[in-house]
Formats: sequence, C-alpha cells, structure tokens
Amino acid sequence: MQSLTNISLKTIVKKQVKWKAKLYISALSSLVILQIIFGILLSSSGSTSGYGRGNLSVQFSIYSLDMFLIVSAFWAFIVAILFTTKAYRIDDLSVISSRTSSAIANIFVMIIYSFIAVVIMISTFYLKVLEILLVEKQSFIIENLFISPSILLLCFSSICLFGAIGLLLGTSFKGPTLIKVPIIVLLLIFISLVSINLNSLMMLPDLIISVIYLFVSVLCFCLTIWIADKSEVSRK
Amino acid sequence: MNIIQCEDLSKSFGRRNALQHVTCAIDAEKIIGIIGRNGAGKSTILNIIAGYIKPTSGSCKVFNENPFNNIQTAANMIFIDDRLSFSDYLSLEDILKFGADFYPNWQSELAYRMLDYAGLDLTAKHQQLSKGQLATFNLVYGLVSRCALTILDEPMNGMDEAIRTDFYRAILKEYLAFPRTILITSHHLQEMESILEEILLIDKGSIIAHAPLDEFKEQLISLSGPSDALADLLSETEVYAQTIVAGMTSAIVDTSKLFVSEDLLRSKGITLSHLTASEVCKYLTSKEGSDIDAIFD
Amino acid sequence: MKATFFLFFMPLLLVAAIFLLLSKLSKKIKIWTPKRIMIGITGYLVLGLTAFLYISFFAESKIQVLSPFEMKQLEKKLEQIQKYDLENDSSYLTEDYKKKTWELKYEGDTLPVIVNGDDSGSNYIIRMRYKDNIDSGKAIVTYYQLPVILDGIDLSDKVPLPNVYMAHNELFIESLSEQQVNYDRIKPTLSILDFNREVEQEPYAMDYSYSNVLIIDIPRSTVLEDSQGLVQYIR
Amino acid sequence: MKGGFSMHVHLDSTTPIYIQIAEWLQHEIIADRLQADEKVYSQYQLAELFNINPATAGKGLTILLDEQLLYKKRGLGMFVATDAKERILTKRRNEILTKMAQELVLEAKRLLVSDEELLVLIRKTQEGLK
Repeated sequence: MQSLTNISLKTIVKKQVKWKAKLYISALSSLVILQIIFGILLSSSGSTSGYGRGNLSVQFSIYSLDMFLIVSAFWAFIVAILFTTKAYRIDDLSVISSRTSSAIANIFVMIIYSFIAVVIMISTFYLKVLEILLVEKQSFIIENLFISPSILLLCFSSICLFGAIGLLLGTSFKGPTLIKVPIIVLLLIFISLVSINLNSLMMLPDLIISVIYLFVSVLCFCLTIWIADKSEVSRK
Repeated sequence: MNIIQCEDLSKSFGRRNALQHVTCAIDAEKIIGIIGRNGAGKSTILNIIAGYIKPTSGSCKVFNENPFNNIQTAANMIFIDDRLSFSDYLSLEDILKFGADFYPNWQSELAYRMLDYAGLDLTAKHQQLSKGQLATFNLVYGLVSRCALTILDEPMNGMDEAIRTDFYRAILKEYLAFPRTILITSHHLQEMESILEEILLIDKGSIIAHAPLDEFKEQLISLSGPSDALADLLSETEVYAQTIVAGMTSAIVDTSKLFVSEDLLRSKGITLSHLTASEVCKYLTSKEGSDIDAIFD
Repeated sequence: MKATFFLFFMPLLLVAAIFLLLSKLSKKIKIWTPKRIMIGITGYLVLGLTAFLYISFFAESKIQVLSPFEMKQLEKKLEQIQKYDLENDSSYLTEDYKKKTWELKYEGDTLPVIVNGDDSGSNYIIRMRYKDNIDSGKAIVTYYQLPVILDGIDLSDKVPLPNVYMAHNELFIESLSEQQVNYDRIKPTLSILDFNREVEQEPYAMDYSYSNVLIIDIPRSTVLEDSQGLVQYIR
Repeated sequence: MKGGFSMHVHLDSTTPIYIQIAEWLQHEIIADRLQADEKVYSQYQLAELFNINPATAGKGLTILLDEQLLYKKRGLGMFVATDAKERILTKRRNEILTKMAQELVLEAKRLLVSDEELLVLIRKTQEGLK
C-alpha cells in the first residue's frame, strides 16, 4: 500500500490563496477601470456646496474619497459574489481542496484584494487631484494631501465588509436550504437595520466605525466557513 | 486493506432515490470498472466517495475517514471527468505547474511526454481544446497526479479510437509503475476490460455484482441447441434471455444454477459459449422481458 | 426610502453592469495574462504615486486653509469689531484692512449720498467721519475689507468692491452685480461622514455683512445728506 | 526477443483472459522459447506484454504453478519446471486430443460418415502432413 499523503489544511489554503490571488487578478484590473470611469471621468465636478453672501456667491467643488470608496465597496461585493459562483467553485475541484479550504482561501484573497483596492483607490484619488491641478490651476485648494490612517482603515474595513457580505451571500445560496434561508433573512434584517440607523452610525468616530465593520466582517467570514463546511458540491 | 467501505449507503435527490442501501468494499491498489447504465447511480456513488456530496443515510469511509469535505481525502484523491475545469488564464503548461504545486507525487516529465505524444499544444488554453483533446488532457492530469485513489469518470469520452487504446495502455503502465486504486467508468466495457481487475455493476441505485473480472464473466453462459433438449434444463435454472428460431433455442443462463457437466451437454448437441463482459452486464441489468425485439412485436 | 434606493442601489447596479461588461470584454481580449495585468496594476499605482509626489512638490496651494483653531480666533476678533462699531469707534480700522481709497471733489457744503444696492441688500456698512485735515470740497472714501472666512478659506480678496463716483454733485455708491467664485477643494476624507457630523455643529462660516466698511471722510464744514438713512456717524 | 510477442498475440474476449495467458505460456514452453529452469515472465511483465491487469496475469501463472509446471524461488520469481514440456505434451495428448477426437467422431456421426471412412480420412491426413 502506497503511503497516503498527509497535507494540512493550512498548507492547502496557502497554496490556494497563492493561485487564486494570481488567477482572479482580472477583478483588480476591473476595479482600476471602474475607478477611472466613476472617479475620474464621471464625477468631473466633485460634490458641490454653494454659499451666497451678499453679492458674492462661492461655490466649492469638493473632491473627497467618497466616490472612490463607494465604487470600491460595491466592486468588492460583486467580486465576492463572483468568487462563489460555479465557474470559480468548479476550478477549485481540479486541485486538492475542500469546500472549507476554498472558502478560507477566498476570504484571504478577499482581504488581500480589499487592501490592494484601498491602494488603487488612493492612487486614483491622487490622479484625480493631479487632473484638477492641471485643469484648474487658480482655484485649487489642498486642505490636506495626506489621507489620515483612520480614514484608510475605515476605507479598508468598508471594502472588507462589503466583500464579506458578498461571500456570505454567495456561499449561502449554495448551502443547505436549512441554513440558507435563515442566513439570508438575517442578512437582510442586518442591512435594513444598518440603513435605518446609518446616520447615528456615521456620528461615531472613524475608529469605532472601522472596528464595528471589521467585527461584522469577521462574523460574516466565520459564517461563510461554517456554511461551506456543510455544503455539497453542485456542478449543475 | 479496504480503501473504500460503504455501508447501507443511500442517497436521494428530492424524491428520486439515486442509491439504495449500497454496501461495498473496495481494496487498495486495484483497477476497478464501475459499470452501469445512464442514471444507474454511478456518478452518485463516485461523488460520495470523492466527498462532494453527503449520503442521505448509511456511511461511507474512504481511507478510514468520512470523505465529505475532508481535506485528507481530497489530498489523496483525484476525480477526473469532462467537467474538470481550469481558470481561463492558465495555458496547459501553466496547469501542469499548477497541479505540480498541489500534488506531491506529481510526474512533470511524464505529463510533458504524454501530452507531446497526444499532440497537444502546451500553449493552448483548456477551454479551447476539442472534446477529445480535453479528455486526453484531463486523463493525463489524473494519471500524473498519482493519487492513491484515482477516479476516472468516462475518461475516454470523445477521444479518437486510435488514441483510446493507447491511453488504456497508459493507464495500465502508470498503474504498474505506481500501483493505486483506480475506479473507471465507461460505456465501452469491451475496450477496457482487459486492464480491469474487478467489476462493480450498478443498476437502479444498487450494486448487483462486484467480482473479479473472470468470475464476473463466468456468471452467465450461453447455451444453444435443439429446443426439446434444452427445455428441461432451462426450467431448472434462471434464464436471462432466450430466443427460439426454427426449433433451435439459445439461452443465457446463470452458471451457478447449472448443475450439468459439459460433456453431458455436448452429447445432447448443446453447445456452450462464454459471454463477453459487456454482454454479461447487459443481461444482468436488463429488465425482465426487456428486449428491443419486444417493442416491434 | 427613495433616497436610499437611488443612493445605494443605482450605483450598485451601475457598478455591476460595468463590471460584468468588463469581464465579458476581458474574456474576448486574450492578451491579458495575470502577469500583464499585474504589471498594469503596478504601473497604475506607480502613476498614482508619481501624481502624489508631483502634487506635494510642485503644487503649492496658493490658498491657505485655516484651521478650526485659527477660525475660532478670527471669530472672536470679529465679535470685537462689532462691538467697536456699535460704540461708533473707528479705531479698529487699521491700515491692514484698507483696500481702496477714492478722492472725490464736490461743490458747496452739502454732500448728498445715494446708495444703490442690489436686492441682496447692503454688503457693506457705510460710516461717515469728520476729519480736520481735509480741505473743503473734498471727500475721501475708504474701503476697508475685514476678513471674510468661509469654510476655512479667506475670501477677502474675492469680495467685489463697490463703485464710488460723483455725479451731479452727488456721491453715488453702487454695489456691483453678483460675483461668483469657484473653488476646487481637495479633501481626502469621507464627506458623507463630515457632512453628517457638521450638521450638529455650526459651520465655520462667518457673517460677512460686517466685514466690509466704507468710510466717508469729510471736513467738518460739510453736511452729509443721507436720505436713505444708511450712513451712520463714527468717531 | 521476449518483447516482440505482444504485437502478435490477440486475446479473444469470450475465453477468460487468465486461461489464455496460461495457454500462451504453455505454448511458449512447448515451442522451447521458455526452457526448463528458465525464469518466466513476472505478472507485471505479462501485464505489460498483453495489456492486461497484473492480477489477471497472476491468475494465469497460478494455474501453471498449481499444475506444477512452474516452481517458485523465494524472492526470485517463477521458473519453468524441468519436466514441464513433457507434462504439457502428455496433458495435451490426453485432454485436448481426446476432446478433439470426441468432437470429430460426433461430427462424423452427424454428417453420416462411417467409421471406416473416418479412419481412412485420418490416415490420409497424416500422410499428407508428412
């Protein structure tokens, strides 16, 4: 009898992450294009706020990170759902993997990609700034060129959260019915609760929001692994 | 040593029972042909063994562990069928590197030589391959990974006649070089039977035969001779099929229930002939009175 | 609910649509291997870094943004100015604030003043002051511009000056038509958050009606005729 | 020249393969291609040669071993028994020839050939082959 191969889950996850991060990279290139389309081409004026004082009317076009973050977060959500679709799941079966290892690998890839997404976001932001600088030389105000670490963390955690929700949703759809239904209901309740209390959530300090987002992300990740562990392979 | 042990295994998809109370044991390092008609339950049992799906009831042990979503099973098992797929971004050469990274027993050199022999372009993408080329590549992938349990589900589907023979030989030679358990399903039992050690015949979700190939073939025998000479004999044994033409009867009967010596039969003008494995399969799985001729009567 | 829908789902659908379109397209274009994509993305990041370096080295912003602390101080100062004004004390109008001076000549001892403001009302206050060292038949009109701060930006220079001239032996003060100023502000924060938080606090916008002062200096012998009642005496 | 056979050996699909292997080996011994006390093919060599499962090949070898046409040397493999050729020939004479004679007689009876005619036919055939 040939001796059996003993491979730990950790080794396999590491290998899967290595390959997935490389093979799914077109997701990142699409983020770049999305960022260029939305951040640079579409939002040419930024968000504006006007003040009128006597015969002086002042209009501020504010270029903040909002649009870049919204695009990145939605991108993460879509990419995460895509990672759980059939085409990607079937690819996993071609090498040593289990649903659990694939789910964990997807989570790591999502985290890595969220990080890169933040860097891409910043890059686009500065390119946008450069564009404004070259086009509107006179009325150019830099309030602060450096993005504060707390904002960066908030961006990362927001993108991560959307990715985590996407992974959880995508995995739930393929999971056993007994698990699928409560998870999706729970998720919908959570999203509606958040959107109702969005204003009070946004009043919190950046760091607290980040921590809440990261906590929910981790929760979603755990649920994702748990569901994946119970899921059968469906190749139809 | 049993590599696979199924006990009272059942699986249903909704109302449809795909497997019903299957009990079987498969020894290590054997080439086993899994035969059955379409929808007999072959894929279901293979999917359970591979750990892809969960049995509804009963237990299945692979390498003494529950295979379902088990990384140890996955590490020692490879499942090759026509649904094997790889990322769009990988060329065949990349796929080989990909496999080599995962499977510890991977045979890189051999893979290159086999693909070269089959005339596959290493820079091609997996999706661009024709059906036959795809089957060839997948089979090579399955063989060079040298997993203790290699499941080949219709590995020759779509391959040219000429290359099929070559690749059955390739399976055998690879098996000789690195003995492992190989489960093969195929619609063409005839062309692969010589490399098989055992046959597992599945019909309507149950295993109806599991035996070494020769024993399996000897299970049934064909008798032909004058109808009157055969009549008595046939009433005592189990008859699987029977045709009567101009006073001559030929019948397929269960060998184990035939207690007459060959010499006696010969003296009565009855000739005995062996059946091929695929004929045995056909008769064992055909429904009572299900004869294509009956449709036209 | 409608707003949430448009804010949330429309961009999501748009992003999804473009994303799917891109992935369809990228499948058609076979040249994009992972390695090339990686090089492309790295290139993009390097481009972003270059932009950042260029901006930080070569793009000194001409307009300074005041910190909240500085603005608080200015606010205090402005309050003091108002106090001075209420006490008819002109001593706060230093040379620093002087923006423009008109020297005007008139005949006789009376100087009628006509103020033509537009609908937005007066953007400046008009004060008159007697000066001893001015020859009769001569008036000096001085425009003082006190700081105008909006969202931390000093807009003092942008405020349009009034038009001051003599006609038919009458002093005309006319505001110019509305002036529009545009600023592009780079604010590397999340304005959704900033906006929500600022609703609670007072925005740092200072009232600007007290910020422009027009002083008419005339000799003591002259009587200023102010039929509109807009001009107050100041010491 | 051992490798050269595979091309010429065709297995038929109705007779059990292991019996065909046993018969082929016996044939090799009769034809002196396998000498007495010479090492015979291992089951793996046979598997490769005939493109069959090694277990099946092993079964073929076991038959010969049971008939003591082969003997085993521990760790070295199987060898042709000294008297293997003799015994095969005797066995064939006894078994195969008897069986063939049986069939011949039965067929002759069916075709209404008389006993004398059959004997003449046999003699003639023998002379023809000389």
